Amino acid sequence: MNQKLQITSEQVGDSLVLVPLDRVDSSVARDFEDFLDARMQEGHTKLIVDFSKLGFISSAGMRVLLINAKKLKPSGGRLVLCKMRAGIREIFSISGFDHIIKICDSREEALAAM
Amino acid sequence: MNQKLQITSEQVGDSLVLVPLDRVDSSVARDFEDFLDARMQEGHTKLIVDFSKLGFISSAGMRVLLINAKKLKPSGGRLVLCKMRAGIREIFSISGFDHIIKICDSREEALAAM
Amino acid sequence: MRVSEHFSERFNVTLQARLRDLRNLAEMVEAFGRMHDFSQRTTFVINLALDELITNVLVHGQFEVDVEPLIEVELAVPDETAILVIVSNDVRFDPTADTNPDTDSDLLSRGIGGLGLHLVKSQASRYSYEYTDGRNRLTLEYDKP
Amino acid sequence: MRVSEHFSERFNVTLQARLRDLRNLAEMVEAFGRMHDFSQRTTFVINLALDELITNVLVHGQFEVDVEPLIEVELAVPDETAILVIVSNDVRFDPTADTNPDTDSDLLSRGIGGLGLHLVKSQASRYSYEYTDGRNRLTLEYDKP
Ligand SMILES: Nc1ncnc2c1ncn2[C@@H]1O[C@H](COP(=O)(O)OP(=O)(O)O)[C@@H](O)[C@H]1O
Ligand SMILES: Nc1ncnc2c1ncn2[C@@H]1O[C@H](COP(=O)(O)OP(=O)(O)O)[C@@H](O)[C@H]1O
Repeated sequence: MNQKLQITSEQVGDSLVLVPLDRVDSSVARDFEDFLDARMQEGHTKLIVDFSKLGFISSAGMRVLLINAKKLKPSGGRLVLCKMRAGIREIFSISGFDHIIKICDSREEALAAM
Repeated sequence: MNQKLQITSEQVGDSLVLVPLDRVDSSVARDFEDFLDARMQEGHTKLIVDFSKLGFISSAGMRVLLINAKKLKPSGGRLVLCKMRAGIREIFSISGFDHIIKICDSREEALAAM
Repeated sequence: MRVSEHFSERFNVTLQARLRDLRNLAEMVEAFGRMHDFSQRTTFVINLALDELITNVLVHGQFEVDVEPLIEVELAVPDETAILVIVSNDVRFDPTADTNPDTDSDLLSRGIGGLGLHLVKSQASRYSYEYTDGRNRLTLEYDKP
Repeated sequence: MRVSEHFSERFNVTLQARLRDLRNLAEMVEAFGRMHDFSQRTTFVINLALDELITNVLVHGQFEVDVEPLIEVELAVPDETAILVIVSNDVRFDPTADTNPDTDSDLLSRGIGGLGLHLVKSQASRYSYEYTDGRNRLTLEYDKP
């Protein structure tokens, strides 16, 4: 319905947990990138993206995650993903992204991996 | 999504206010009829149907309302409708149903009309 | 070099006639309506037409032996008009013929037949019917959707 | 007397290529998937294919002069297989040719092109491409949807 990107965020310890809702398709990938940039501008370097409310992501959204994982690395920051449903987990694995970005089953695991 | 009829109900004074959700299309008209029958079996004779959560109704659903308005009349009971959106209000008016069943703008008006 | 191509945006569904599909069909119409900024009213009256017509094919439609019941729905927006075409392969029935609905009699004497088609026709800007190739084909148009 | 008619249930959308329609198109696919009891995974990979292919036409597609960009999507379920056909009128491009995605290099050296088509092809049971009548036509099949 809504054509806009919707994300809720929550500070947990020194990590910021982002929960994108519904879809990160190629029509909102740019907004997703801007959103992550703004969080990094604010000084956040430990980001968790919780996929539990996400039904859809395509390569444009995956690319944004990859770019931001790269951006965070030099500064000692980290981007960790968690709670993906099976179909989404599968495309992260087929793309080889799971060798590059840490993907955890639960949010607790993601926080512990920080 | 859900193919089932969903209705919430609420007792206000001696009236029972029914709030059907989303759709009363011809695939659930029969369930709607059974639902109203069950309420009448329980002894309810003052029924208000609040349309505020209803996006769709077709002639099959309208017919159920008409039948139940008829059933209630001999026993001094009443069926009053309220809070219809414009498109639905229009088909009740084109069908002439608004000469037969009382249709109010607000729930307060419907309660007062009982 | 190609000549200019013109097409109108549309969507098209072929279904067996099943009451339980009405809701999913309505959701397709709603999504299409959002693509084309249909008013809430237009989306409603299109879904009303689909409910009434498909229900009629199921309830009243007669089928020749060996014919699998078929419903085809096409919704196009060639211009400032939404055009809904409903095709069914039941035996010839012209829904644009007068069904003479009883909209004035009082509560207790009132008949309840003939209402659906009356509503559908009253909400369309124009409508037409044809029977071709063994198929009923009802076209309903809605201006400024 | 009519001979037996056979048809497969399907839906079909013709659109201008617009990114903002992806969500509404996805909702149509979801509704169609519910009609036919598609698994969550099938609905997801079909919508993935639509996102990737339509985005590619918009981002990479080249068009002859005077050609209005067109996307046609057809989804049919003739049997135990969902068949998705995506038609576009940009100049010939065969997405089934190897795009050699870089799925093994490490984080910092990694390229990011070629991923979309790789994902789409990896999730289909079968796929084929043809160019006919000035249109690209990609067919993706998904068994046991
Ligand atoms: N597809 C059909 N085939 C044969 N008869 C039909 C068909 N659709 C409608 N009819 C006839 O037209 C009448 C009016 O239909 P309608 O306005 O939908 O009201 P209802 O279905 O409530 O009777 C029906 O009662 C039926 O006799
Ligand atoms: N419709 C198209 N027309 C021309 N080239 C295309 C088209 N679709 C894809 N391509 C080419 O194929 C490449 C791979 O596409 P894809 O796997 O979707 O990755 P990406 O779009 O991220 O580069 C694109 O970079 C582009 O060069």
